[in-house]
Amino acid sequence: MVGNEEKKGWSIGEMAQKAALDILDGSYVNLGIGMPELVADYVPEGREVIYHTENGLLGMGPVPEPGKEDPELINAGKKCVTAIPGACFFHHADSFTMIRGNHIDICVLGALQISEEGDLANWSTGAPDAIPAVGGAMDLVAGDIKIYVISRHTTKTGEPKIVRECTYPLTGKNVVNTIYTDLAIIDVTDKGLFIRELAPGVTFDYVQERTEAKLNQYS
Amino acid sequence: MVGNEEKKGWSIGEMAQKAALDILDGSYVNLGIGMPELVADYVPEGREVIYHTENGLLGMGPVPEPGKEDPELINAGKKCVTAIPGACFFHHADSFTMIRGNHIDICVLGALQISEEGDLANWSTGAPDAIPAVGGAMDLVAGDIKIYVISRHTTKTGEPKIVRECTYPLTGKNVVNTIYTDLAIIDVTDKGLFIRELAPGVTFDYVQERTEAKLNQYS
Amino acid sequence: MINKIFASPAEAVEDIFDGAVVMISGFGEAGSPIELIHALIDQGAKDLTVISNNTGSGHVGLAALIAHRRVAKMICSFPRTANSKVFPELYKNGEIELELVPQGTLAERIRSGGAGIPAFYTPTSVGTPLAEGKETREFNGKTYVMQHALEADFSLVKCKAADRYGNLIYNKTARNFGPIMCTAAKTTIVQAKQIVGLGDIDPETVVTPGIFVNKVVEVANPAEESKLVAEDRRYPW
Amino acid sequence: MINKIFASPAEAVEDIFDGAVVMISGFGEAGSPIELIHALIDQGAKDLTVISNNTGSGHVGLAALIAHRRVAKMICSFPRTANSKVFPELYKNGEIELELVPQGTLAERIRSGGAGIPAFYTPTSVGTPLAEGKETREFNGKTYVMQHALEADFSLVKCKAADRYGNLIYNKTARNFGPIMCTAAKTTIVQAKQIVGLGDIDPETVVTPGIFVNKVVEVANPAEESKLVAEDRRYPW
Repeated sequence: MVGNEEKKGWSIGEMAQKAALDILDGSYVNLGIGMPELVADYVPEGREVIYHTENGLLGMGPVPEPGKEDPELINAGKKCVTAIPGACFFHHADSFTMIRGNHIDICVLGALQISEEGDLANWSTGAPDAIPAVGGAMDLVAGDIKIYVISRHTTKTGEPKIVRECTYPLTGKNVVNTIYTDLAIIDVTDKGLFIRELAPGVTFDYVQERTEAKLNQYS
Repeated sequence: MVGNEEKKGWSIGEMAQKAALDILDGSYVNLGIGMPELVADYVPEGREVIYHTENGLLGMGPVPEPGKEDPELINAGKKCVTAIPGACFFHHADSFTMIRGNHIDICVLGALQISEEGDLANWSTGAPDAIPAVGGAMDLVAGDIKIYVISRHTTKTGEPKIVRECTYPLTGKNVVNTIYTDLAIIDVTDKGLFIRELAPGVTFDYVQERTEAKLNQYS
Repeated sequence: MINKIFASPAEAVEDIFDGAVVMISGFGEAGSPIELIHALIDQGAKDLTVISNNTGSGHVGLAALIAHRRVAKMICSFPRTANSKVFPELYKNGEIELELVPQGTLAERIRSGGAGIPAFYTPTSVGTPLAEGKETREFNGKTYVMQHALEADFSLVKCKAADRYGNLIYNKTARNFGPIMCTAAKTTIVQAKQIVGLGDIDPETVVTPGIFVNKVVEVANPAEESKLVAEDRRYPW
Repeated sequence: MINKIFASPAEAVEDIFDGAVVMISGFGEAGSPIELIHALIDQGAKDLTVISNNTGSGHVGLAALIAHRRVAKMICSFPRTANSKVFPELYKNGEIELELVPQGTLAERIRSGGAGIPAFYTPTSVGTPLAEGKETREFNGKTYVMQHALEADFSLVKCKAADRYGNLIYNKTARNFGPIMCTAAKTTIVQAKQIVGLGDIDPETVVTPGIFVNKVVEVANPAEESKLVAEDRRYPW
């Protein structure tokens, strides 16, 4: 654990931009609620990406103009959205056919913890008085969809979120492909966690100090 | 077995009419290929019955006028049909949701053999050189849909079709509710086969002689 | 003659009995049949098991049904949302039971209930607390958990238009759980923004075939849950 | 840019490899993608396992593919229909394998393959020869048989209209197995009577969302199988 100090690394927008660069032209993408939603703003021009929202829309467009909101056209976070030309609506069983059947290419999620084996915990802190709520997270990670996690490298109190073993209840085992934090881009591989890119002014040791799991460098 | 003799009992049209009388207003009905298809012609006026064909149409109408056939609007027997106002089209998984999920009320089928416990054999004679072909018959009888069998009482060579145990491969066990033959209407009950109605000029003994299974009379 | 049209939500829900299992469509407020739920509150059935993705907002619709202590058990994927206050309080006090089901598993269990499939295997939740106590099995070297179908005595569903056969179309993402819930209940009760004539819905575009629907009632101007919540309305008013 | 449109059936099927599992839509001739099948005959892939409800008629389409000895195994529900001559002859000579599956089980196995469900239980075929050797299990006192998902390397599907995203609509009962086969293959290849612009298909009425489709080719005037059979045409001509 490392205490408060001068802010280093990427902004949230830059983190979203880094994740967006890994979304190739023609991808079908599901963005989780919160920070992952920002990724859509940074997909490079010229790439055509189709957004899926598990409540029954493929071809989700941006937020509507004020006054044009339709409470029956929403995303998984229950915010009003739009539909692009070429979009389609469908029911929940068909929507999760797209997810469980591995038709979606990429899902970007937030995280409470990620283990060095790619286990993800993002739905419950396991606190005894908390009301458990899982939504679609476990379905999204259950298939062979590429799972990108976008998250601050440590908690607000400076605890590492990238750990040897998750202590929070799991969303899925061995499911994360890549982690985009404010400090680094980290690939989850069979041989462990590998740093693919460091934020400007951030060293490998600086990231390792803030990471419980062992990090590796590509040689 | 009883040899050739003077023809007694109901015509095919009368058999279909008897079955049709047991189709109540508002029923959803699937009619098998062949003799069962005739039943639709005899549903009493004033009863609104919706016909399902498992290849994806609810609200099947009569045969089209000559010249108006559409090879993409067919029934399960691959004959051209029409669609009534209020009809709808759907794919095969949804169609068999209607069947397996017991949403259809009544299915009228032909038979090779029916046992006294209501077992049905109607898809294969088990001949070693025959090419087996089952279609949707096993699905139709698997649920709690009422199964009406319409069939001649005996084979062309006078063998009984209503038997103690089916010798042909089964379509389903304990599935038939009522049998409409040229000689009688027979209910399949927990306590055995009961004759509900005899064709004009036909006696109980006459039917029993042509039936391998034991028949009973309602008291 | 087939005529599934009922005159009012009250008449449509009158058969719902104490202890019934009731599916309620909707994802948040989109697709939630608020007038049918309010009629159910008026009707009085209690000890219900409710299957719905969420637990309602504020003190209207599903949240009001729960607030009136009519719901003994919720089966859902996400019981707490932004304006969800009633369920969390009862749950913390141990006054309502919760079965938490991943959203896609919830959808597939409902779809299976309607399709006559008693159980299936899914990769979802393997290795997590939600798979504890559940049977697992390997297929092709990967582990799956067995899940059972969900069926209901009644489904309450909202749609855009219906005809007297019960054919339905929906509006945008308000479709969500509606079509599968229609298939999985003994009695499916639908509120439609509009009742149309037979044949007015193109047979190619029917989303729910009428065979899955038992009762239809027109609610031309359904309340908007989020507006009622913003005004802190409480049902009954 | 996403553009799934291919110039010709030949280009659309060129990746199909020897030994591939290929689903082919259609119920009889309705929905059978005859131009794609003919392109596959020209292309030459062999040792195929074909999943389709029937085995074709006369000497065109699927029957021609079988006649050219490209199919090692058929998985279907009804291999003999009125004008089906090729398959029966090969089958009697032991020159083609057959896995016979009840029609509803065939549909559900395909749907499961597309939905990531490896296996499910069904009441269909219990107590019959088609359940022999299969695992059975009781749920609520009733016996069910376990069935495994079907997946394919390629699906060949016919539809009415498609856009460049691969969104599809179908024509009447030619829909049949098309939508579920689109979901169950690694590569789904579709022949559409018409290619339309993005947004020309109402998003409420799309039957197959584009995510399930990989390649689309326009065949504006597809051959009518029954006419070809009546004329005793043989492919290739």
